[in-house]
Amino acid sequence: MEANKQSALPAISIFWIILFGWTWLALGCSKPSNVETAIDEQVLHFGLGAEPQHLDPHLATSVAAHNILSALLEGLVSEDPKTLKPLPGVAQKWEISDQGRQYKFSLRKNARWSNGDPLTAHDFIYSFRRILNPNLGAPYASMLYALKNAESFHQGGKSWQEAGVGVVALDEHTLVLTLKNPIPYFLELLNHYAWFPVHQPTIESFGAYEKIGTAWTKPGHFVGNGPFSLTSHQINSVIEVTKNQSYWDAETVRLQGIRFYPIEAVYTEERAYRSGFLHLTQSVSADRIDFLKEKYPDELHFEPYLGTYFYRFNVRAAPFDDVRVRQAFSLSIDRQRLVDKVLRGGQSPATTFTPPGTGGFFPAPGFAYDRAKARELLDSYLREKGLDSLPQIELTYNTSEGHKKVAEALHAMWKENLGVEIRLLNMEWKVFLSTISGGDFSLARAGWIGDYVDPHTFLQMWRSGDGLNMTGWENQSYDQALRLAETSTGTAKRWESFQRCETILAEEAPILPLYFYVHLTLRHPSVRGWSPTLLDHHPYKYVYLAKEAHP
Amino acid sequence: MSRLIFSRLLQAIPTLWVIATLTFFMTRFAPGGPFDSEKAIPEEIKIKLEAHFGLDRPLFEQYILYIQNLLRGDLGPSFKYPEWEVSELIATAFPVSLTLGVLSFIIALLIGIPGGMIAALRRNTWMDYLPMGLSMAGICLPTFVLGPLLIFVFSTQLALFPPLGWYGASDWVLPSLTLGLFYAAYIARLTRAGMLETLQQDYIRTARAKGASSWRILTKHAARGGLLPVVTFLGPAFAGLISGSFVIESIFFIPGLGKFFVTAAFNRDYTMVLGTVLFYAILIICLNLVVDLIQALLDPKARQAK
Amino acid sequence: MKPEKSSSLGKDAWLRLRANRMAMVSLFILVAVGLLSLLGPMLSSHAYDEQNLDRIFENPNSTYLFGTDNLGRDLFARTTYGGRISLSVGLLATFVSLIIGVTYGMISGYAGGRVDAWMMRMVDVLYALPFIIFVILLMVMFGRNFLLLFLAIGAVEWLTMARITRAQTLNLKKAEFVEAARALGFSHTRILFRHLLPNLIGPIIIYATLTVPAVMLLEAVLSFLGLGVQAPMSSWGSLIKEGAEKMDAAPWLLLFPGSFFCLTLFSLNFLGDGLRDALDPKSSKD
Amino acid sequence: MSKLHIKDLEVNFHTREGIVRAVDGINLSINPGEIVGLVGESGSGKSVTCNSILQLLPAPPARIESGTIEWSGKDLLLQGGSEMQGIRGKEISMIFQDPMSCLNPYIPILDQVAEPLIIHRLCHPLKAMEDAREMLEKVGVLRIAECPRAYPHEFSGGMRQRAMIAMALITKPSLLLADEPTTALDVTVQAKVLSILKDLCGSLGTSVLFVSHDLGLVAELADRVVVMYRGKVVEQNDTRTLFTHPAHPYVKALIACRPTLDISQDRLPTVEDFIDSKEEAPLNPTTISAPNPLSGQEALLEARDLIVEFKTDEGTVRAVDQVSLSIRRGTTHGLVGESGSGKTTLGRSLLNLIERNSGEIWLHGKRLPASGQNNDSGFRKSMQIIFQDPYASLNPRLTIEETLLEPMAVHRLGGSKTERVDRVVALLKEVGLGAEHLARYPHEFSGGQRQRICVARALTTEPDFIVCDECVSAMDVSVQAQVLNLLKSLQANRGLTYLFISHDLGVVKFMSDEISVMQAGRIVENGSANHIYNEPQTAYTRQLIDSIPAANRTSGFKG
Repeated sequence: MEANKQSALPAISIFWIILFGWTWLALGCSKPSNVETAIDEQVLHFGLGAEPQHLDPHLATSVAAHNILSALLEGLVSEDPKTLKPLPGVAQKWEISDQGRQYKFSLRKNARWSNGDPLTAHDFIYSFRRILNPNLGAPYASMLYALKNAESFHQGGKSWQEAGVGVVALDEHTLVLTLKNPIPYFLELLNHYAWFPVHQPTIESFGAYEKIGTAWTKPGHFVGNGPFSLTSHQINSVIEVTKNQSYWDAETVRLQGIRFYPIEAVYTEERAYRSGFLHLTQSVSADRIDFLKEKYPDELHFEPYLGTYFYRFNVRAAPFDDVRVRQAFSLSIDRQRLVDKVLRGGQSPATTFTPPGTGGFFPAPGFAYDRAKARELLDSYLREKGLDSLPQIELTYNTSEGHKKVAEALHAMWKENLGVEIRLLNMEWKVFLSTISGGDFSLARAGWIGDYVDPHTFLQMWRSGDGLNMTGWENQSYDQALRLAETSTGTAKRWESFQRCETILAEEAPILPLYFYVHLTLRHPSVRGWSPTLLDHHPYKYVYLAKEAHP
Repeated sequence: MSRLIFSRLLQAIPTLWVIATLTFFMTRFAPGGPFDSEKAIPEEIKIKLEAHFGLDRPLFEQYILYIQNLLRGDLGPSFKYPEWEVSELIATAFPVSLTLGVLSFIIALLIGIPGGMIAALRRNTWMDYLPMGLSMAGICLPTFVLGPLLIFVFSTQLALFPPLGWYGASDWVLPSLTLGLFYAAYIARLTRAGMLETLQQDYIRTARAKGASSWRILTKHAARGGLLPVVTFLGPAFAGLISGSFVIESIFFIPGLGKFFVTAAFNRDYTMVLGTVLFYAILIICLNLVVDLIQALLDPKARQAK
Repeated sequence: MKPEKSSSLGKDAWLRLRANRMAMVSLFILVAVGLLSLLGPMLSSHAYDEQNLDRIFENPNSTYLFGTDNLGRDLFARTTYGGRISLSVGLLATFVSLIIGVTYGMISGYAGGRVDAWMMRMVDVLYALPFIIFVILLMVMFGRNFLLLFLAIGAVEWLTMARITRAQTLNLKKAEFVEAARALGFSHTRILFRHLLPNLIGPIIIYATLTVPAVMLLEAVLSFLGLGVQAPMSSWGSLIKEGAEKMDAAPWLLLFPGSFFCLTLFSLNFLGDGLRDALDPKSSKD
Repeated sequence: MSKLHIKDLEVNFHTREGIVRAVDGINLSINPGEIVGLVGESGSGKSVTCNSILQLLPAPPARIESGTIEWSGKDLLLQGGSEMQGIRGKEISMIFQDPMSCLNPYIPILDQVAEPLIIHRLCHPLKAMEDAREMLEKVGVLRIAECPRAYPHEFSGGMRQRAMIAMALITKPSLLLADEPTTALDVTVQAKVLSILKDLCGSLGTSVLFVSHDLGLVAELADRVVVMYRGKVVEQNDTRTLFTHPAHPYVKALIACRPTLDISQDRLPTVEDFIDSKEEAPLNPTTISAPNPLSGQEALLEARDLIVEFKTDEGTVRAVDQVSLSIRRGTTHGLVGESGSGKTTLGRSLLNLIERNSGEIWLHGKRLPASGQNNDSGFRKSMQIIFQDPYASLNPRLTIEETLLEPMAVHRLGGSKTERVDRVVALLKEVGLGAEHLARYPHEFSGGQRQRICVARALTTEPDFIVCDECVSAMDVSVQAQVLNLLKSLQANRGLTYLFISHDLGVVKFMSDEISVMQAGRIVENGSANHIYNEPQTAYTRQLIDSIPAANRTSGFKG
């Protein structure tokens, strides 16, 4: 074949010309990064982690939704940016009476919706009524059970008047909430989005009072009362909020806007941060800690986070129906080593279920590391049952790099310390959920993030038959101690009861606490007014951007 | 020609029906439901939710209802993002995937076809081995390796292109290159095989006997026959390209369709799964039709047969 | 040109294949990779799941030939063990797809007429389904057993095989030796399996060598989605996925499993090309 | 006008199995205006010679080792790519064998015919199209006037070959190389195409190198004939002399071993008769055959009102239309017709291999079941078929032993395995092969040997009736003679009954006692072999006979 060499050249050269042309074009258009322009614009670029499922505060369930809703709406109180202690929000001031059962809020007169409508006490009543409306099916309705008679209204059958829910408007600007029993952390509770108000006319015009999935939450429709208002929502791309000029405290707000990017892939988020696309990331992969620590020592932050990482035992089936086996598994874990060598993110080993210091509660350590005792317990179990070894145990966890890593580390620890080789079973999220709630597991990964800063948010889960218990573990004394804690008013008494709960948990070990969460994040030095908080709440109105200091 | 189009569209109806039915029941038999979540929703609320989406009715009734809505062109709201209609979500994401797909497609063609042609012309020389070796590398490298690799070189090291996002022309370069190179590799191999096959045909010898130059033989005589198998591949490939790629979208943070294909299945977002499946099926059917029309254009025999 | 010794077409093909240097190198590499995967986990002094939390992310060194990963596990042991998984997954799924595809395609092509039209229509319908959704749904249903899953993937992968087999069967059906077999009064089964099948082997083997890498790539993509093998087992796909994420900090995590993977895929493809040339009737003598 | 002179040309093929010498130092020249016939059997090197003139040999594997090809003062073998491009299609044109594959299916015929003018910039493209249209009309492709955008597949083989001729001659070349241009065509079409070629070249003064395996055909056309055998020129002379006084034994054999129409023979002479004996064999070693002693007996096979239809995209085609046929035991019934006449379909439907729409078939006085079912093997044993292509009709994956044993095993013939093997060996001996061939695979045999194996396979079930479907059409005349002789002797020894299907009237006449002529699915004429030839009743039969080159019709040369 005597083909000449020129034959294919035109095609190739055309291709390269286009490619180079494109390159130059792209270079010509290349802009300074987000972070570089942000200081002048005062726009925060925020790694959101995931696309929020709902932007309706009464239907939302996710951290991502919280991050956006706390910009768009404001409850009766607001949070101190450092301590998360309640500060005046829509309510200018409040009075507590009847031994902490009654709260009288005075709403500020200049509180307005983003469309200019005045915000009144009736708006709150409307909102509470909506979330408690059984026909809406709000997942967080039970948050409002703190209110008197809220539960019975939510169970259905009764009208609002009949039920007599403990919420009354004395006038346009005075709202009285009556509680079922005194709750010391009630004001903190009010910062949960379930308590946020919604704009009645908007809800009504979309027929959204008891309907899921209306368009009222879309930009152009959404009417809020927070420091920012929703200007754009491109699904899987960006949610943009800009400063709400009619917000009562607009003067304090220094940011002109926030752009939330729902970047799910953690490595993509990291690249986004490193290229100046984001100011802060939602998370950081544990495997990257050493690398990032070295490269960005001042930008990688380990912040305490009110949460516990643990495993559930299924106590309904052998071998975990026997407390000795549960204890053996628990005692053979070197939590310190897990934290130091595997997680490496400054987490602390969990020797209790409630993170120490939650609301000022410091439980005594219960879960320990003792190889010898673990062996002993297991041997005694095996002897009694006449077994040579345990049946195959499966550790179920949902698909995630982090969970896998911990599971693999524990797999090795049990093999080494206990001589038990378990099988790891990784499941896709929905399958995992239905498997766990169906009780079809022996050992399953779990985690719990506090909804408010009080031991109750942790310890209530282990009440017999609680929807979150799922271990099949039931203990009368535990339930008693918990009830006592719920009805007591004095701190000392409550702490005593909670300690009792913790002790029972450690003795019975229906669960296996591993470590307390740390919020790992990359944050640009130009982000100011941002403090680490236990719930990872960061009131945006205090945040601003400033040039990095040059020491 | 119009008869072909008409009969194909007629055939598409039962195809789509079978696909819709199959998918409907498959998703329903998968364990887990759209409203399972970690913060265990109270049972009564879950029932409310299910009633709201009609999931409390007998499965067959749900199916009939779904098909009825489908006939009206209503895909229903997404279960995962109930504030959005499935069709709305597809309509927002598709233009993105289309842009990415078309760009990748152009890259794939611009690299693949000349590469394959050169390799075929200079069979068993370095000009054959080099492009074919590269194309093998392109096939072997999963996009989730190639993508970060390109980012590492062109973004992290050389700072030429942004590492992610979908906001301007410069954002388009790396993802479409990542996706395009993978398909270019396939196209190059197909082109080479097709051209080799065609260059052995008797009519190529006839053309040479007429005194035609190599360039003329390649472009006028061999290209049509040699590219026919490529055209057949291009239909489904193009459908694959413009329906998005989860991997690419995840790495480059692109709001395309591919994400829905994967997350909808993960979330048990029944309506979304059905919506994406049907959308894809329609794409495939249309593109296969286009392929047939192009083939008819290229191949007079096929034109007559149809 | 009559050879002195009698030789079957298979032997002939083998001789031609031996003359193809690329294919032979590929075959050698495949055998080497296969052996290493089989024996590697035993050669290494560390088990694939043995952790040394004090020596994480170590560069390749004398203790750890390929370095260590995020839990201080030996990458050599994990790579070779992953080879076992990936290769067996590739072979198994390919095998399943071959069984289904070849049988389906042969019956469809041989039966012809309306049966053929309907069977192929079914294939068209399945083609129009987005593959990934179905793999995920299958995964979700069979998630607990990895091998079962790849049986399922094989059951999805067979479409192209069926088309190829059918086309070949249609061609062969008209061959005069098939007609001769019919004239001699042979049964359909005998014709299908003794006369048609052996003559279909060529294209089937070639396509199979292309299916194995396709399945292995799919395994890699599933690993990307987090649907790969159960930890602490490893597969090339999952190792590459983890390596790709850390390529700037620990390049060896990508380099070693990636090279094994690419080498295998390269070899399978070149072997496939070589087999195509070797089994191509056009390149036979006469 | 130039003269082509090939001197000491040597061409080798470098294959994996070794070097094969295809052309072994030949000398050949073509004078201006002369038509030279280049004749030889397959593998003789005639096509290689022809293709090497324009450097169209696939290289590798072909390599021209030595020699020169002189053309208007230049050595064509030394010309580079662009010089050759200037000569090809302009000074020297070429026509190839298969008009089906040699025209580009993707380009309209008219464009292809005009292309040489455009490539060589001989005139404006529009003018080129005009010239091409004229040329096509000149060669008889009249449809081009109605549909100028017609593609090759819309034309018949004959029309395509005419178009090829138009394409080759449109630039008025000095030399035309025609490589087996009519081999793939029916005789009647072949005759027309040849006459067009001859007339056109005559009027343009183009000299022609006409390559063919068919000596008779070349005699019709050529001024001078060159005969090649195993890469060498064995004889060249002017046509008349070569035919009347062939010098080389191979040439003598070639002339003798082709069955002709005017005489009847029992056995055909073969090349071996001439070359091995190294002595002057009689030119006509024939005996007028005695009337077949078995004739007049009862009919072995009878068909009544057979109708077979096929469904195609265009509608239903009736391939066999109301055919009735009766074949007497121990005789050969010839079936002759052009391609598409339905003769093959008829043969297969008689064997129940194709479903018939209506009609009845009786064998041994028993009616065959209606549909083409496979399992009613009762009649299968007694009816067999031998196909045209011995390459395709043996399963390449089975050894000869397996191929031959299988039918016996299926029909449970011959008791034990050893008994069967013995029978297989005996059969192989009967067809001229031996036990040493048992373990071999089909691809290790030559075409003639394979056809013998096919015959042996057909005999494994001890049939009475065998359909020979174009079973020698793909063979060189020398091999054809051997196979035909074998079939004849088997018939004599075993009392077989044949249905002998062929497009070649000469071969059919040699084999048959009775002949049916088929056209468009119908039998148009029926009668004894000599009768059909001597007194054809229909115009169609007469046309068939007249289309056969004169030299093939008779043993003597009358050209």
